[in-house]
Amino acid sequence: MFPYLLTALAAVAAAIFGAPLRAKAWVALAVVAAASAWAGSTAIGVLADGAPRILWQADGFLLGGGGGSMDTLSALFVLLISLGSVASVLYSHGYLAHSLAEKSPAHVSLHYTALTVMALSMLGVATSDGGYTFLFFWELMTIASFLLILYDAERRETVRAALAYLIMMHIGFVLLVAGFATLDRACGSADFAALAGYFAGRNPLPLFLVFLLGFGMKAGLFPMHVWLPQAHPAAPSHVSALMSGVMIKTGIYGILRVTAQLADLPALRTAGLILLGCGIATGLWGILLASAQNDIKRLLAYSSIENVGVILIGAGVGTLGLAAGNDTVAACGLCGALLHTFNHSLFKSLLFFGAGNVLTQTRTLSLDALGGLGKHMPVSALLFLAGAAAICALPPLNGFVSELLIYLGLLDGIAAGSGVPAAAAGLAALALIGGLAVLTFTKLYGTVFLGAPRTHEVAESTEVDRVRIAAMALPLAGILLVGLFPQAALDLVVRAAGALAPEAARGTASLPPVMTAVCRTAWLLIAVTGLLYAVKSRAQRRRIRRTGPTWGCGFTAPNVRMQYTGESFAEGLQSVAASVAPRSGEGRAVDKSELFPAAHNFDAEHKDRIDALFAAWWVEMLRRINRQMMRLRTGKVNHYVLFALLFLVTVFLLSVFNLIR
Amino acid sequence: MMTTSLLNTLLACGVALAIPGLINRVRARLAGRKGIRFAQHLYDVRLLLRKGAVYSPTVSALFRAAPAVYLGAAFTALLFIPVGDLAPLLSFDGDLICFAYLLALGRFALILAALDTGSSFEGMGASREALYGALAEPALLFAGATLALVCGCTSFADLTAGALFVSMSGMHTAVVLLLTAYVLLKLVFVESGRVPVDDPRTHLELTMIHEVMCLDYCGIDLAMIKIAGWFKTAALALLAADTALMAFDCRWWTAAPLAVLLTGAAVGVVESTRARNKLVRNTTFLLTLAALAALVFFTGYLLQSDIEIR
Amino acid sequence: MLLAYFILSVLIALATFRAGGRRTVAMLGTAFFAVQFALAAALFRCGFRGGAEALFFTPDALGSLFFVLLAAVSALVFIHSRDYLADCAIADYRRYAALQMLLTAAITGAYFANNVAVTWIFLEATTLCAAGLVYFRHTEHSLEAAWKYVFVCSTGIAVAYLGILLLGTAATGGSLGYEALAREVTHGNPLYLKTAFVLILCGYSCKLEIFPLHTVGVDANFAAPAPASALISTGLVNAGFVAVYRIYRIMMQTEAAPWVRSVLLLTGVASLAVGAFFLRRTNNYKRFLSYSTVENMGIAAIGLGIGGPGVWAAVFHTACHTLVKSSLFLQTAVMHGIYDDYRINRIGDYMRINRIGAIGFLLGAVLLLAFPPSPLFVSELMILGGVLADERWWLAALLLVLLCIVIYSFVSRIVRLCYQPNQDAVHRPAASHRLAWTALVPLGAALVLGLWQPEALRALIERIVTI
Amino acid sequence: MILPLVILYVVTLVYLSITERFRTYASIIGLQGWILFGVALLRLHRIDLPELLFISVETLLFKTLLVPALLFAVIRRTHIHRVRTSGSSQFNALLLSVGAAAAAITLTAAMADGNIDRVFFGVALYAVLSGLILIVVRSRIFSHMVGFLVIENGVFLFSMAVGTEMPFLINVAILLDIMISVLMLGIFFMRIGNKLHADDADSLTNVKD
Repeated sequence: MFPYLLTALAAVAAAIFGAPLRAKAWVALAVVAAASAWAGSTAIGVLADGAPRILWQADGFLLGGGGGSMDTLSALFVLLISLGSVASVLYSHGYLAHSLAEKSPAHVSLHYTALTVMALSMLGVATSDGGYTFLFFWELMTIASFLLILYDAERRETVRAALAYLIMMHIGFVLLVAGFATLDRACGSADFAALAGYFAGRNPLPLFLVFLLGFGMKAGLFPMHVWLPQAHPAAPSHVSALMSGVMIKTGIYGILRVTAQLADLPALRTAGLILLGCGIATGLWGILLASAQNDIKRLLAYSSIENVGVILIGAGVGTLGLAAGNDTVAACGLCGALLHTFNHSLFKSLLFFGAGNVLTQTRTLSLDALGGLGKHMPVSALLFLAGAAAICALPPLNGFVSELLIYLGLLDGIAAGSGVPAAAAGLAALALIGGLAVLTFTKLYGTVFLGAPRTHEVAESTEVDRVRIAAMALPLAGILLVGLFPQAALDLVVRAAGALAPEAARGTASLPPVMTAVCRTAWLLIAVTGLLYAVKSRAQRRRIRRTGPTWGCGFTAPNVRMQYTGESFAEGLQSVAASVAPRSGEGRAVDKSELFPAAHNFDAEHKDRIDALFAAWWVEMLRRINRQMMRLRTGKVNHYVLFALLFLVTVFLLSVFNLIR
Repeated sequence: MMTTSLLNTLLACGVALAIPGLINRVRARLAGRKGIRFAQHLYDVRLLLRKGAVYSPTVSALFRAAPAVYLGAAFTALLFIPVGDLAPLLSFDGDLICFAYLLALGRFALILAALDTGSSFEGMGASREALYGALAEPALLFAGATLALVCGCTSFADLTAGALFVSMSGMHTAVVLLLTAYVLLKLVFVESGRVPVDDPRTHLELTMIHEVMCLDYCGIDLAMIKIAGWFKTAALALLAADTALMAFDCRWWTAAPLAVLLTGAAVGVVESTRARNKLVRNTTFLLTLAALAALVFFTGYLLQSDIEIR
Repeated sequence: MLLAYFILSVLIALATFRAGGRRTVAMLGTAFFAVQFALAAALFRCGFRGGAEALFFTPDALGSLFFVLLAAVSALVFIHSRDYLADCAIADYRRYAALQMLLTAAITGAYFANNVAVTWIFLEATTLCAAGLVYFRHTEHSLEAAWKYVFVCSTGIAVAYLGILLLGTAATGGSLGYEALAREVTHGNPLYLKTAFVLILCGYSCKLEIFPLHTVGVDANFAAPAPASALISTGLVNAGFVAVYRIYRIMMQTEAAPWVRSVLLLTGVASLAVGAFFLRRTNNYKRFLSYSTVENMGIAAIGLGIGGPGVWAAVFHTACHTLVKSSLFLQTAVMHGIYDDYRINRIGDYMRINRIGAIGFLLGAVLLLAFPPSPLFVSELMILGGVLADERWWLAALLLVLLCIVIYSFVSRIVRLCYQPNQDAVHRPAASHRLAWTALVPLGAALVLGLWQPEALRALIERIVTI
Repeated sequence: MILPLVILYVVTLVYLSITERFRTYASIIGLQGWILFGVALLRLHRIDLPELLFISVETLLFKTLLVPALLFAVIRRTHIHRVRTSGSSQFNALLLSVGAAAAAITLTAAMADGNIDRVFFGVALYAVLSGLILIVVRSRIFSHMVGFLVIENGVFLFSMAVGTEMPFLINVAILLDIMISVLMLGIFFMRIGNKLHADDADSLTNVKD
């Protein structure tokens, strides 16, 4: 398998490096599309008949296994990865077109090679059985995504964000190595399948936690999410889409895989509670900070964190259902989590593409500098609106279907009287998250696309090219399909959930009618709304229609700068949630006592408290140690020899005191 | 089956149309006035429906589509609500969630429409609406969860289907259900923009919430928004009435009048006797409501565990 | 066979001192490397199983593996040097070439020596040859570096000699051959062995470029011409590794084994720490790469320290490190041709100025930091896995922090090199890609090894590792 | 007869740690050379004559004559006669030396093995340590050189303790070692003196980060 991989990588790199500047995207697209088509068709085959396929068999000399196979769970993720990668690469063509001239061709080639490698390695992650191969692809994915973030490496922030990302991923990687090494030591194999044996014989919690932390680092679990809001604004938009929409899902994949191996009921219960707790914390933290952000991509990044939280709530509910022996709850939770994973990859890709459109056409991502783009970029605006509505879980789009499943799991748990307090906590959190998501995304969409343009540049922006629209239409199709035909989507995730827990597959009997009803409701809603709109339009056609300025409530000289900004839109919430996202910024706001305020300049920013936790003390400590170490660099021969003497003395003393044996 | 559902829908619509009239009447009586005629709001709407439209050059197509979405969502939401023991037109496990998110869809559309005008006043209203809507969501779902807990089912239709709570009768359950009804009634105030959260009669835009969001609407659009508001109110009112009656005997001929009377009287009385909250206190009000809903839920949970032990 | 090799090599090298022109040097060089490759081919033909023992030399698996790498790297360095030193006087150039050949031969001697004392002698010889290369430029810096190198290496190696003598006394038979020692030392006095080991490790650390005497290696790499640095920090470092490894293998059969492993762990972690912290602060690409050598050898020492699979990993790590590091040093040579400077804060925008070089440097950095598809990924994974499987959590945490610092410093520097807008407004000459292949070949080889380790190689290392 | 010589050797080591004049250093290195010559004659009388001759001639030639002569030449040439006081005071140097002696004694005492003359090992270790200490605490290149020579002599002393058993390679190695020391003195004498015009190690600190 690895020799083939070697050949493939070499061929891809050669093709991309050899292609003319504008054609590199097409070469990458061809490769990714071919791989995705193959993987996707295999995945569909697996999902259709439910039988796992063995994809490759590598001789495992390190950390147990090296095999790769695809069961229904892998197949679902492969499907998701394929879709997301193809859309991203397709989108990148138009997105990067304007910046190609500024970059070195080698850099562009590197970018596309990394993009291809990223797509392939994610497929590898989703199909590896565990052990060495898994870690290999995992780390390959990390380094590829790191290179992808570095597209605008001239900017210092980009480099800083990319480095933070890399370091955090490395910590996560070491945790995974710890997990697999322990597993290998105990069971002689580091496959995921071997975990079942490990969990059966020992206290499963420590290893479970190690894996949870390791995978959680990638998934953006609270409080390890800090890399997301840094990396996404720094990365080009198609990369953000790929990372946020697809890559963090590999973390979810890992968590689900590990959780699925738990069999012991008390352990399952604890794991479920842990997942639920993590999900609640992650989701609430994510949405509270998302609502505070004033940069489109930072906001979307926090929203990804929130959605990871939602997914984990689902997984937690499902696990609790398994622990309680309630198959329906288990099915709802797990299917909901899986479907939400799939859905999130669709709408988050779409939204990041939309953010990319905004960036290339207006050169800014700051909410409070934009506005009124809906008229200049109508198609992008419409697509973005669909994504925003979907991510708010509004019917009749796909987000609603998956959240409904998770809610159903929670409500069924409550109705059945099992694990009520946990389910209630999940329910409350999910409800609050849902409500705040509406706030966040109305803020985002309203400030960016609606109203009047706040700056001159924005007013002159134009619609993007067709290829990019096509790339955005790809996830949109998914959004609509899942939203309007939820039965088919449910069918898909039920099979995938079957690989996680056979019990869950049994508990899905009550779901198809629900999905049919949801489908009916969705169409009814569309029909009613469409009818109302048609009737209204028809009626209005015969009436007088005039155009007049927006009603200024008596104020006669309004200007575009007076529009409600994103910051002011979310101010009400921030006054409640100031402890989570304290406001910092330059300048001073108008004080209440100033009756006739002079000119004020105020730039608000909301910091993540966890950022400080990660940045502050230990970085400072390392810096201090480093500074102390630097005293050793004197260049004096005395000190060179001093090291040797010190070494001898240390070893001598350690031995004398029996500290080393 | 179909006929009962249609009846149900008609009744619900009737409730929706009746409530504003009753509110007006109650308010007038409490103020010692005779009051406008009962169906005045319907005449007002008819007037609006006949009018033309003025649109700001700032707005986009979204602004024009929003009222239809708002009304469509509210209407679809109403279709889930059973009136007493009648079966609603739409029903499935977890339709409570669908109901909540349909309301959210309407809110989403209206907020965006408000932001589309580029007016800072409307933005202000939209901001408040978004925040209060978000904070009201946990309360609504806690109320739903309480119902699910007490009745052991997750759809509105099953809740009121009577046969389900043979084992559930008793004082404890009645208390929990009544408290839930109280929570739902309070939610009516929030969702329909009534005192103490919002004052529909105020003339100062700075203190408005719901009304300021539709400042730029007129004619058919405004009519649709108003009707949608009625539907929302009616849906929640019916839910409250059903819940209250569930403790006793839930029939359509009791539920529909109760919904009208309860809401009409409560809103009317409160609007006549209380002043609007200071805006900053609204947040507290909503959080308290959510806490109350949670409290009711956990009371129900404890009582239920108690029952099971016995 | 080996004797013939040494005689031929040294003769050719001596002849190079007297070569008349560049063409003659090139011919002599061709002859020299023909001899090298002939030996490599001969070793390969007998499957690295070790042919006849010749006096003090045995071509065993360990020596053969590193010899093949050395021959390849040295040949690439030779080719690269010809262009790199194109504009220096013939007298200087031929001295350089001759010293490089002598160094290669001396390192080979250290690889194949089957006697502790012979290894020691050849290591001492490498000091002299390397010092000559370091002093090549005749500047104050190079003089200083050469002086420090000779002085500290000699001191270190004298200390190591005391250890060797002690090892000799611990063994009863009176022979200093490795095999004899391994036989006799098994029941030797552990205290003798421990003292001997720590003295030898301390002394050889100047060659192996690990703590405590890593400093001079760094200085030497800094002052030597970049291609020579490529040889010093790979072939010569490997010589140190081979020397320590042979002692290590003897020690593993004695009572002192756990203690020896602990000392190696200590050394490894200290080296890693030194490498990591100095990487963070240094402002010169060559010193930077040298500290990375310190760090990587620290990892290898940790591998030896944890034992078990770690030993395999250590050998593999060292071998693959040779490929990657030599490539990177050769690339700094190219870089020097463009910028005429090694200072990190002065040079940038490499991606635009020299595309192939920048991609090569990035790729090299990725490989050196043990990200897949790097062979070092395999070895570091094994070592990390070994540490973690042994449940040495503190060690693992320490490794994690240090490796993170390494990654951070390394990547931030490389990114600066490739992308930071150029500091000086000087228009840079277009880079010549003629020699790019010398740097890319070892990189490619490393890439191949990372994705696919041939069964034969695995078996070979397995044979090296099994006692 | 050997024991007094060894004791004298130890005394020279102690004296080295406290002295500050370069001339004394050179004299002591010379004296150590003579002591080693004596030890070689006494210790190695059992081995066959040519090798004995080789070793004694080597010792006589290099250790007693050439090296001290070179040291004196360096002193004459550079006109630097004292260590810099900036290093460490005499007392501290003595303290360190005593510490090294204690460590050497501890280690030697712990080696319960009659395989070789333990005294030789202890003294050699002490010599190596004092050489290292000398290098560490004194900052002038001359003192570094002397430190290296002290280490060298210590190793030589120990090699004679085991030399009866494995002569040939030891001889080669010792020869190489001595050559190195001479070579280094040569570099020191010819190059560094010329280029840097001072033997101050502080001026040799340009090569650093």
